[in-house]
Amino acid sequence: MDSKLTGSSRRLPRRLAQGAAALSMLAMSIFASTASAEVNTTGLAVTDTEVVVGQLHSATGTMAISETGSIQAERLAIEQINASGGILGRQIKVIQEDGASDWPTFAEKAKKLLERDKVAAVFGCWTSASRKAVLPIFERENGLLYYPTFYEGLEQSKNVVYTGQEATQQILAGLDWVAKEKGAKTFYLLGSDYIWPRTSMKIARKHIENVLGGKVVGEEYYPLGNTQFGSLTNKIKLRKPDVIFAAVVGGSNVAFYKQLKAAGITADKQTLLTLSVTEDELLGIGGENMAGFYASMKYFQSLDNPNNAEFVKAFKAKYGSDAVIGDVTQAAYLGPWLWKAAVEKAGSFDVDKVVAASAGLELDTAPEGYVKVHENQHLWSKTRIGQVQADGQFSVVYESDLIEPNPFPKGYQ
Amino acid sequence: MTGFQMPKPVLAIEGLTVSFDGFKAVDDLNLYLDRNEVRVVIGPNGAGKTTVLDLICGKTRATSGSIQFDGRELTKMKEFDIVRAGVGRKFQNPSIYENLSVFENLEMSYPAGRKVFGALFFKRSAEVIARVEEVAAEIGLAGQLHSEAGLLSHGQKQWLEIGMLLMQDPELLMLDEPVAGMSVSERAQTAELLKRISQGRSVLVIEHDMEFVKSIAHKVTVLHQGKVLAEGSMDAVQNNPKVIEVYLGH
Amino acid sequence: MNSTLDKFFGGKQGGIGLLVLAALILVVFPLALDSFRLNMVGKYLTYAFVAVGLVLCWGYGGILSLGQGIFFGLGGYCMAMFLKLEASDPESTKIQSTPGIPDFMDWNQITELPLFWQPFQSFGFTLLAVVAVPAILALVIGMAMFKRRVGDVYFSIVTQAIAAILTILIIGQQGLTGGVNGITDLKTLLGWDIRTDEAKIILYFVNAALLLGCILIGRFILASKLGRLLMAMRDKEERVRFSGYDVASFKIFVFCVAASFSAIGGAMFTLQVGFMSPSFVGIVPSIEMVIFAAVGGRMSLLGAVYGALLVNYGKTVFSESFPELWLYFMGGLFIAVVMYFPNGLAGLWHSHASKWLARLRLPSRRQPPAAAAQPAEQPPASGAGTIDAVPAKQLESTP
Amino acid sequence: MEWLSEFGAIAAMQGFNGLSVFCVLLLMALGLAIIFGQMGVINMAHGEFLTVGAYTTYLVSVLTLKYLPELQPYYFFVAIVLSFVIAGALGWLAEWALISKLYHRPLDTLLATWGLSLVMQQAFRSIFGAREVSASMPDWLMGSFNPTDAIDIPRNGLFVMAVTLLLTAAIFFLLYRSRWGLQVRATVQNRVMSRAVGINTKKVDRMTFALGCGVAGVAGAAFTTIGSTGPTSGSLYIVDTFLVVVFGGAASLFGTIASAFSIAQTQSIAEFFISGSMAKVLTLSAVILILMLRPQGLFSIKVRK
Repeated sequence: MDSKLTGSSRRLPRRLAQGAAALSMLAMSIFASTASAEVNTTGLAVTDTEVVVGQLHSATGTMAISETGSIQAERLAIEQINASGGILGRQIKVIQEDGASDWPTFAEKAKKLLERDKVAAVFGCWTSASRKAVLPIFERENGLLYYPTFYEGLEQSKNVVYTGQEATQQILAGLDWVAKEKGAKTFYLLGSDYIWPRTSMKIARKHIENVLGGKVVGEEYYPLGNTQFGSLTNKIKLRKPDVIFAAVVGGSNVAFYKQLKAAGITADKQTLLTLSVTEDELLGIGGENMAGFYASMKYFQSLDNPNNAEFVKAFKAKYGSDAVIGDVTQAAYLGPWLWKAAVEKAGSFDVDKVVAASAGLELDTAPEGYVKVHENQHLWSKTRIGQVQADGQFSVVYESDLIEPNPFPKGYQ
Repeated sequence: MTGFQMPKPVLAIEGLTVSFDGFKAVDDLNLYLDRNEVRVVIGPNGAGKTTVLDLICGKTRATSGSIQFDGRELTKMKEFDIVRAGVGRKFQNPSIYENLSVFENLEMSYPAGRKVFGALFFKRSAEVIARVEEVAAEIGLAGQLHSEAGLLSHGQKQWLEIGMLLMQDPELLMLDEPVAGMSVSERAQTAELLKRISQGRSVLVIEHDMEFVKSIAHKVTVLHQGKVLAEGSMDAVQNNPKVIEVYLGH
Repeated sequence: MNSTLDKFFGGKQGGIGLLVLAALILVVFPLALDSFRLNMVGKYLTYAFVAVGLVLCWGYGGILSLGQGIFFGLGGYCMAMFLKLEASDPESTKIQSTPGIPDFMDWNQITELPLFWQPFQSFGFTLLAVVAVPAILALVIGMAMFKRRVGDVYFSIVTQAIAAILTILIIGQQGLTGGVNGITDLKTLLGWDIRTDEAKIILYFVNAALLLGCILIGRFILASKLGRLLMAMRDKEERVRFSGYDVASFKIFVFCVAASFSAIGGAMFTLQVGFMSPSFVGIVPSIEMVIFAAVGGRMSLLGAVYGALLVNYGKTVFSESFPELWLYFMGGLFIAVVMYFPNGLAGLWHSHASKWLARLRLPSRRQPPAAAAQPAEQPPASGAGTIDAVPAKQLESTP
Repeated sequence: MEWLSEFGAIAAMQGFNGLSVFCVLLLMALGLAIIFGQMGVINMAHGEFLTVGAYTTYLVSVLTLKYLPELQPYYFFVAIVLSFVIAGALGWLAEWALISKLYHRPLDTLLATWGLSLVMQQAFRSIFGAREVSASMPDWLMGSFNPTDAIDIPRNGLFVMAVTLLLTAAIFFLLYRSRWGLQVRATVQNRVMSRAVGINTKKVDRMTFALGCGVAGVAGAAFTTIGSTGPTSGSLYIVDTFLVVVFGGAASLFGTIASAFSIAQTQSIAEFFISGSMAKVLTLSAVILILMLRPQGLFSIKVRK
């Protein structure tokens, strides 16, 4: 009851303010903003004061755990954009749809957003499977999707802007680092059994064998949700790899790290580099269970730069001081900002024009630092190595140069 | 093997044994049944009577021994093959399809359309109808042909199940306590029925009711602890001291 | 009573019910819904195939398969393999290291189309495989299980385990199957673009017609002696066996029929939705499909269709408006149906609505009671096997 | 020589691993063996009762850390007892409201309890959030025990093993040595007769079901030492658990133990030589194949009817 009261009392002035803003925007738009007919020639849901976008994530089901951060970050970015005057003088209105962790539902909702709601852009998807399910629809309806997750690559659609890293960006820098810093020669590759870990490990193996001159002493995959890693810890002990290179996801993660620790495989004896543990996952695993291990990501919450400080502050202000921000959450936050920049550069909401304007776009206000959109619609970004701290944060121990995205890496396929 | 020529028995059980976790429910049993014979098996509870029927019709598999029926070894055959070979069995509790009509119950046992596609394209021909009506008259249910079987009295249900067996025209008919729960007059009617239908086939009956046994049995076999204790006419068996001791005595 | 036509239509009552359903899905829906919603209904109707199959094998045969998703998935995968090969012509896949094979194979360093994919270049073979592959698997499972008299409950659990195995296999062999993403990005069927609105509408009608066809086949089976045997077996299996029937073969048959129906549904799903993924093969979707049949009425073929439509419609509505309530609703539905309405909507119709209608003696039987909060499609079924239905308010009237 | 001793160490640890997988399977299956084996009820919500135990443990750990941090090393014992009580109480409620109305309709209990599992999952999500949580472990449960330099025996594995042993012993005692156990077994064998000799079979059913759920709760508590807890954690276990019970022969507790052991060893050994996914496929397929050969499970009692 209390919270409801304060909630609405807080909302009231904001509503007023928004209303006033909208009014003044309307007045302004007569002079300042360009008429809709000019910035929107393809029948999108754009009026003189408003532009509609879609948000398509799993709010329910097994993926809700992972996607909540992305939903929050996108919301935050859109609110900030609206507060600063919107895009081309228009406020962004969001239609949120729930993919419910179910790929056909994603396809159905994507269709709804594009066909019925005529949204100008969609921020959404998390798993590769959901992206693959909606991709044909985006291509057919000529929609625009901002996809936040680091993923396996091997894809390049003109209707998608990939704000997370593709596999080579994340993997190669990480492997180079362990090879150089830790003198690693032997690697044990390990992942959950689906496309992202398998593709990532394939790339890793080629790099280890052909570039680093190292050796892969084990490579294997466990079913999603597996919680028994006893045999694995023994195999690791038998083969004694210099590095365990892991891409275990979901609930398996917790069991995996707890059992590693219980089997005496800890950071003081063993180097482990993971691709799949962000601050979000650490919350479940518990920092003390994997303290000292390393993760290769483009973003950590502890990144020390003014953009990030501001972002973390805003995020915590909105979602509570306990909120943590992982790599994907930050990438999701970039989506609306990149879209805004592209629209403004194009001077139009039309997807083709926005896409054309995207290539070469630079953003130096990103929490991760400077990013630039490549012609292949992936981002140039830096890769960082973070070491897990007992408090659930990472300390950044290494930062690469800006890496070119290369979703179809020659020699790694 | 007896030395001289007797009419070959329809059913020849030899050395039949079945054990459940070491307990021998039927122990080295020998039993021969002739054509046109009505044989009643009696014995105290747990003597193995029902188990013998189970063994013959294939519901339970023998541990050792043989069951020859018309020269065919039943112990290795599937249940439905045993039925098709001409063995019909009535269960202790009336086992009929309560939701179907009497007609449908009987029709279900008509020996045609027994395979999947046969059943799928089974037609209710005049022949089928005639046969159903014939059997219904035999078991005294001609008037109830189209009523739901579940509504019949207990005795009528017993008869219906016997009728279902008759539809198959079996050479060997096995009845497990056919008059249990029947009134006196129903028992008499059942005895008459059994006498009529035993023409041209062999009948093996399990029964406790001595009056009824007397009225139908050609020969009686007494089982005790899975073994044959005595065998012979009703009178001979009733006067057998061993039988009196274990069964009739108390 | 004795004409073959009656066997298909289930007598006068059954005929009316079928006509009403046909009118609903062939006329009312296409007229009242835009192509987006119609496509959604088409998707729901593909689940109805599974539900209709479950009525046969669970409602009448007493065999509760918790792995119908296996067959739905296999049918869908067979169709998807054909479509994927068509979409992977050398021209549109020239960016790959091996053009002309599906993209996911290329990503997994497969350089040649695997042997078991090759027959799927033929449309004729694919159509055959859609039904035959699942039916043969059902035959094998059925032979192994029923011939050895694995009990009801064991059977349910084993089908579940098989669903789990198949899911792990599909996900694990991603070079051959597309893995967890499934087979996506399907475009044309024999050169005909299946993604256009006209195509969707045509596919909807094909789907609806096939569904009605399956219902007719189901009716024919139930009206035959085999149908009576199924019910007899469910109640008195021993009696049937000792009447000279090979009980197992009937169970196997009906299980195979249910599997084939599910597979047709799966193939139509692939065509209408444009992809197939292992998320349909697993345990959860398989059990959800059981609830469609249970809600509609496990003894009613028509009820199963309404059940599939209603539950899925409910899912869409709930997950849009109150996502967190959806599971409560679904769970409550399971419990309520089992405990209070074991015959589902069909049973409700039979015990309430039809009496109410009869009392009103409406000359037109079109107007059903607008009962309570939910739209009231009450397809009825009499206990013994006449199947009939009188719906129905329009399922979806609002956007 | 050194190679040999190392090989021995690995073999020992692998053996231990097999044992600990066995304990996990057995813990999951014990409650179900009671409910399914003794009562014939297919409880698809079994995994959720397990999760109740896990969340209880998590709550106790959070509360202890907040209010009585000095007792943190010992909270686990309280948590186990509470898990048993809470899961058992919920089971008691479920039996009263749901299961008791559905005896003799085993396939329907399957559907109804599946519904119950959905409701419980959503309840977990509403109460604890969608994120997976993890109870903080006392130090004595962390790390490993080293009989020699080369051998690491995980302490949490040892702990789970101890819980399994105690629980199994307790259940054996209850079922085969106590008066209540006699009543349960009597009710299973002949309900009518039991009622006739004055056993309150309704009460026996309810207590049996509650006990099964309580045991699941303890299993859930023990599992927090090896994995995490989320709203859908329980559903991961359900198929494996049922297979263990069915494979063992439903009515036999010995069968359950033997089946858990053989499945665990197969899985553990296969995992050592092939990939985890394929090991799982192999194990499940083997179980199904053997079930086809022995439809009543490994240890079925031949009875005459």
